[in-house]
Amino acid sequence: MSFLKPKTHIEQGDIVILYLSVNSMHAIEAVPTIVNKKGETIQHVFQTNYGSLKVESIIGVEYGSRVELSKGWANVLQPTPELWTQTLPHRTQIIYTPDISMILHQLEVRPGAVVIESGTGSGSLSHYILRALKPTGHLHTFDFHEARADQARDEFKRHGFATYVSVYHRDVCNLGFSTELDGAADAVFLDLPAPDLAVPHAFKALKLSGGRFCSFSPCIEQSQRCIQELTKLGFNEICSMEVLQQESVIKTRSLPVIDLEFLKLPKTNESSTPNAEETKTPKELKKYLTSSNPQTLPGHTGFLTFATLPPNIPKA
Amino acid sequence: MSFLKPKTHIEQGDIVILYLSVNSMHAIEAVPTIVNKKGETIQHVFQTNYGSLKVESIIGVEYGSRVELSKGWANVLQPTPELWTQTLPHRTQIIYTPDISMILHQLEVRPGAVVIESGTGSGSLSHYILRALKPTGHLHTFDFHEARADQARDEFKRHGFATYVSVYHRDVCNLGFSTELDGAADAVFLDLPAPDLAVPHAFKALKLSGGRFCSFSPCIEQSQRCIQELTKLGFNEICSMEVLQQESVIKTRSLPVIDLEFLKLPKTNESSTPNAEETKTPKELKKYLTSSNPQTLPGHTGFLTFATLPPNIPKA
Amino acid sequence: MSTDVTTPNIQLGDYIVIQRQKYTKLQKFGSLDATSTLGKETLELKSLLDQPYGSTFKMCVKETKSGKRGAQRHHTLELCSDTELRSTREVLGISSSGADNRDICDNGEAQALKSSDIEQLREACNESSKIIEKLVENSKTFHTRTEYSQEKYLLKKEKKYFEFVQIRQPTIRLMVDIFYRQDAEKIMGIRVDTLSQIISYSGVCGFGNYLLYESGTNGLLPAAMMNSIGADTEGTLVHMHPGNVPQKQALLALKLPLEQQQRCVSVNLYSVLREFYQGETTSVSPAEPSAVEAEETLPETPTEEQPEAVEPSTKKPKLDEAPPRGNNKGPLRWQLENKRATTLMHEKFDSLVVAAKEHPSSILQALLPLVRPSRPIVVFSTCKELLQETFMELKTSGKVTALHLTSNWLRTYQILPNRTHPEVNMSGNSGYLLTGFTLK
Amino acid sequence: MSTDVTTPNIQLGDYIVIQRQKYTKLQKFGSLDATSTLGKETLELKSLLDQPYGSTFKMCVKETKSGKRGAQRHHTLELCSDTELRSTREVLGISSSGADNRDICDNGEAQALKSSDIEQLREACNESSKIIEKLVENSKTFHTRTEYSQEKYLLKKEKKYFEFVQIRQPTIRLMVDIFYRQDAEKIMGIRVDTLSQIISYSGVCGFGNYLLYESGTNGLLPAAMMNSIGADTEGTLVHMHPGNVPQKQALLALKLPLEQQQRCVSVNLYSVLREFYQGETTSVSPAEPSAVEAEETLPETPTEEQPEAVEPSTKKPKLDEAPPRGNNKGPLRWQLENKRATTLMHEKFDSLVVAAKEHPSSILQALLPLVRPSRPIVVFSTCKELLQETFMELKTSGKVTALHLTSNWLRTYQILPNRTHPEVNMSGNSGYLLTGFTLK
Repeated sequence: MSFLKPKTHIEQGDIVILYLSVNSMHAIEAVPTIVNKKGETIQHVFQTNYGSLKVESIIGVEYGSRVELSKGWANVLQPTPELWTQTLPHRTQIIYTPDISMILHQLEVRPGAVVIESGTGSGSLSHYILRALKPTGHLHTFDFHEARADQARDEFKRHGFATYVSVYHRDVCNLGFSTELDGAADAVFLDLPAPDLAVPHAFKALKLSGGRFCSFSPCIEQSQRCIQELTKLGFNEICSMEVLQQESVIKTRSLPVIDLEFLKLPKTNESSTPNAEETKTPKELKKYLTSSNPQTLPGHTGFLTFATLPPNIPKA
Repeated sequence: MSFLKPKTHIEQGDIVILYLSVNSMHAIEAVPTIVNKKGETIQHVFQTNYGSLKVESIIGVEYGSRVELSKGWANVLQPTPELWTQTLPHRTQIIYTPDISMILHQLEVRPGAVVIESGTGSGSLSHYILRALKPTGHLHTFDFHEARADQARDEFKRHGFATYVSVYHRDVCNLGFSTELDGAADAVFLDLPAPDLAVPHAFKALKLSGGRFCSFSPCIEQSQRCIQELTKLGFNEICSMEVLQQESVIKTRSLPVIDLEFLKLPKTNESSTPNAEETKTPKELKKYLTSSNPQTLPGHTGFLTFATLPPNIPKA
Repeated sequence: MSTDVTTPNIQLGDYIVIQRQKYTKLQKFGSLDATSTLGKETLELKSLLDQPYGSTFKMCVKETKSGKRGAQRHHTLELCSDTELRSTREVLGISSSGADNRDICDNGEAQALKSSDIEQLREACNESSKIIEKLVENSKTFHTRTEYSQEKYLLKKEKKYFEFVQIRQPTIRLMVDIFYRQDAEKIMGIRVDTLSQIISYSGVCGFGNYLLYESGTNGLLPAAMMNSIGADTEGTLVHMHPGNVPQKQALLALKLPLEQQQRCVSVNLYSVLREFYQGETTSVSPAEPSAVEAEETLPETPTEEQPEAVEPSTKKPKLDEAPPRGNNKGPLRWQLENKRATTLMHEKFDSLVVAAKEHPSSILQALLPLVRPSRPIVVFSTCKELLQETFMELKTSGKVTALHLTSNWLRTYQILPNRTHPEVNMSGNSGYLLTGFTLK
Repeated sequence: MSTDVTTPNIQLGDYIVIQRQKYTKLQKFGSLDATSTLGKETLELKSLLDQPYGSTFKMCVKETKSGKRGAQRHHTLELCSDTELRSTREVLGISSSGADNRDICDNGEAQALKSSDIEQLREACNESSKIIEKLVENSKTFHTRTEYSQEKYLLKKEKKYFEFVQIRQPTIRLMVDIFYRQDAEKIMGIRVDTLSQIISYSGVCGFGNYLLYESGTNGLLPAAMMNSIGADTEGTLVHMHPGNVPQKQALLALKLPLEQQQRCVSVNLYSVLREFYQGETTSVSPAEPSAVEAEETLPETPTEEQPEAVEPSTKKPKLDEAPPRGNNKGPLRWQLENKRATTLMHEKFDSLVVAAKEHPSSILQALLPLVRPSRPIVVFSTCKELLQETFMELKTSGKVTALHLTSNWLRTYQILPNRTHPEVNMSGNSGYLLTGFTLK
């Protein structure tokens, strides 16, 4: 239940982020025992690169504390959608914070919003949408893969979101979002291989007072077909973009500075001049606080296509 | 003739770059007189934002010198393809140094190379190709617009390139590069609205020992069709890319640093403490050498598609 | 077609977004006499009253004055039906286009109409489609241009002569676009992608108490955070600023319900920190920091906040109505706000956002102790060098973990059949974000 | 099909590029016993001799040893015809693909063949297409995957089992790809776009005298500049380096004609500057700077350059053949080179390129006076902060104009029917270029 609102101490059943380093963190469930493969109930011990953690020991601890591991230490953090996205079990390719932030902004998701999402996938985006629309809005999320829909439903419940979300197993391209949702949504988000097939359903599901639409596609052809369909149905403000986040690597570098002036002095003078010491070490190191890009950057995540359904477009 | 090789002094007839500032430079012809619209021969006076220049006065001056204008001064530089690209009369959209550099690199243009280019356009790329292949190679450049081809031919001649270039007025998509050039080229460059139509002609024109191909297209669909055609004809190492150069704006900025510690001291103490002076000016300026992006960056120039024609592909 | 009941109507006192094609503008509809200027066109806003948001109005020329840079036109607005809105291209029904532009010579004589003819035409027929039709008829080269080139020409002309405006309700999304386009400096260069990430990384939502310091974004940052906190929720924002008066334009434009407005506590940074460290200081006026901070223009009576002073004709409910007693009697508004803020400061916050023109380092030193452990912090600056220093300081202090310094690369695309490519220009500066989580 | 007469043949002593699918490697074909290792595969190169460049060879397993990390295979190479090269996809003729992957459960049991089966299969049939065919046959999920997913699977398998290599002649284009991919640090992180721009901005071509200082790029920078200077031209390069021995691998790999090789004068920075300032100093050995510069390993006889010491079996013409007298008798090679360089330094240069690991500032101070006015300079560094300082220094000095500090953004695209998108990963560091023109 540690996703619903800010809290100070770890309670039993919380998802907790065990933070070891920028590149190493884990989402663990704060329960004292687990059931192993043989069906036996055993003590919950979590293994990390810095040794093991008896999970029972962190229950009751204040979030943000340092906890000891058998060969080091870690910090326990309350999960946020950002941390969850970096630690969640991948059931599909997921969308990350920079794209998600733009999606929420463009879809104008805020408390009270009714949002439709398809597909649910690993629930990375769903967690952000739920944070943004709770406690007065509702998320309707669809996946065509039954196991994934079930897993997501279970996860949302354990994370404290049960009342704010409905999870559907449904092929929305062929079947739409169900007639109950006609004219119900403020925003529709699609992450589908053929988004154009679901655009007419999105059109139906949006409120008569209008709403916002987004499709996320890895390939440009998907965006092209999606936009054709959007245009046909009277959507406007159609806009496609890419967002790429660049991380800066900050470090203090010692860089060599060489002296070449001494070469202008005749060599024979070298040992007799007062500068002799200096001429023997013409290379010194100077410290710089530097910023650089990592060797590899994300070059592409997907194309985001946004559109507005204007108010009072007849849907018959 | 100032493009052929490095030279030290301005001679009559040279193209000279009059450099006023990063955003202001002009290519002028070092001739003492010009013919005006009425057909009269008059003194050649060039007007700039910093006043006028009697062009006769720069003949014989060393390149890199400062020359006086009536309301300021400028530097005279020997033209390079880079400077020319920034000052040339635009007859079409042109390609700039970052893309051109990649094109020359990928086409492996070096002295002795035989290169085919279509279209000639404003000759921006042509000047780079000519610098790279002279004095032992040859450029065959084609444009479907007769006036442009004539202008380019005249320009190349005046710039000293006459022996290294052949300019053709020809619709290469329909007519090809002429049979004389069959199997003659080391590299073919296309900047055409429908590059796919010219790919079979490029195939014919490349040497039997193989060669390199490049197409520059603003739109992705052009690249898609071009690649389909290249694949069909047996080209390999097909690779598409975008190159975007980012300029850094370097400046020393004075940035405010505020002191909030003084607020922890009781206010009544203020005038009696030795720190009184400091607490009255809790905001000081600190100097930083900073680098930032310009407000607007080039977001797109074109897609570059490269390919290799392997050796010994039968052309019949 | 019936108007949807949930669409609100345009009221006096509202901020409205006026849209003419892709151009958008934030405008206060302060009185029935209010006008708005779009380039050379002046619009009388009177007829907007009580019409639903989202409506489109036709600009009808009422008067033409010749100004220094061409004719200045005065328009009334007439509500129009959707069927009046057809694309100019459809109207003109252009079909025949040349295959390429090889035969076009640009000698400046392609248009047979003189500019005086066009000006006359414009007064005679108000419809852009008719004007453009005439221009096309009199163009010698239009029909030999490529389709692409024709489209470009039409778009250019349509932009110039387009006679419809749409009135929309301000949202964060619309406002950040307007502000960034008009003058990015006024919102400290916070680009849309960066704003969206400030909201994500700060975790601001319907639950929790949030702390923001910003040195001037026309109210955009507090508005965006209040928007995410939402109506009828438990969330609260303490909004610290360096001036005498908080910049609130974007916040006012959102027209939030009163209960939500009241959960945004705007206080002067210096004043509230002094009160926090030294207890109640009712005798100290907030004029003190004004000696320090010269960026805000000082109102005539510096002892009282006057957020509406800039546009005194507003009729919306005054925020000042909350204090129980009248002016200059009981505690002043800023004193009450300081008190509310210091109470929240003692309880500590669930997140900290700093968007400073100043070096963020000393601000973080002062505000970090007010944040609970395991809470996100987000620091924005246009100057990477400052964040690099701050990054190193925080890293060394051990008080914040999971530190990241990021910026963004945002590129929009033109997606049209056979003409798909990234837009030729892109914005170069997203600004920089430093993010992390506090530790115990 | 006749072999084109202009295609050169592979000779002993050549550097060759071995290509297996997208993987490329620079290899010295030093002797008939030479082998090359590609992952777990070792290739005997013997059969390449006298075959034309561009030929494709089939890897034929000669021996399999079981190593620590799986089987190590030893192959001979057999020249093969183009018709043997068909895409695996065509061979397998896969057509039926699922519409999406909704029914695939990833339980690790999709492949019926065990890894021991696959290893056996590999020894039995050498052809990747056959191995892959078997793998596909025994895959329970292959035919229910989407076409995209099938393609990905096939590419992955093809990469692993592909049995052909192509032998190509080294060019700057091929080498910068190899070096950057294998270890970008060895060429100071100079990416392909940056290299291409160094060549443009420096203006290096068949006419003129060029000056380069580089602190170690495996010979790539001097090779790229010599490549642009060309054979049978007038251009000359003075190549200054900080070590005892210039790094020349890429230059040797180009196999330039002798006359062209001789127009590259490689000298030690310290040694040549001392000689330039103080006249001939035949008694001073270049060992002096070696005390300063520890990056190069010192050969046994530090008084003579030994560019081939690293690979003593090479048979190409020795660069040292030029000096008229034998070793340790007349002037040493480095002394002759210093002399040629100082002569050119007195004449001054038409361009200056600096690619330094050190702060470029003091290097520019020493070398800028050697450049004529109105000539381009190009300074490369991986550290922007150093170039920022240098930018300000040069701007203040007034000796260089049109200063620009740039970097690049390079992104490759996957362009396939219905699957077009930029590649998911891109290289983050182009390095930085500072460019300008000298003034009188």
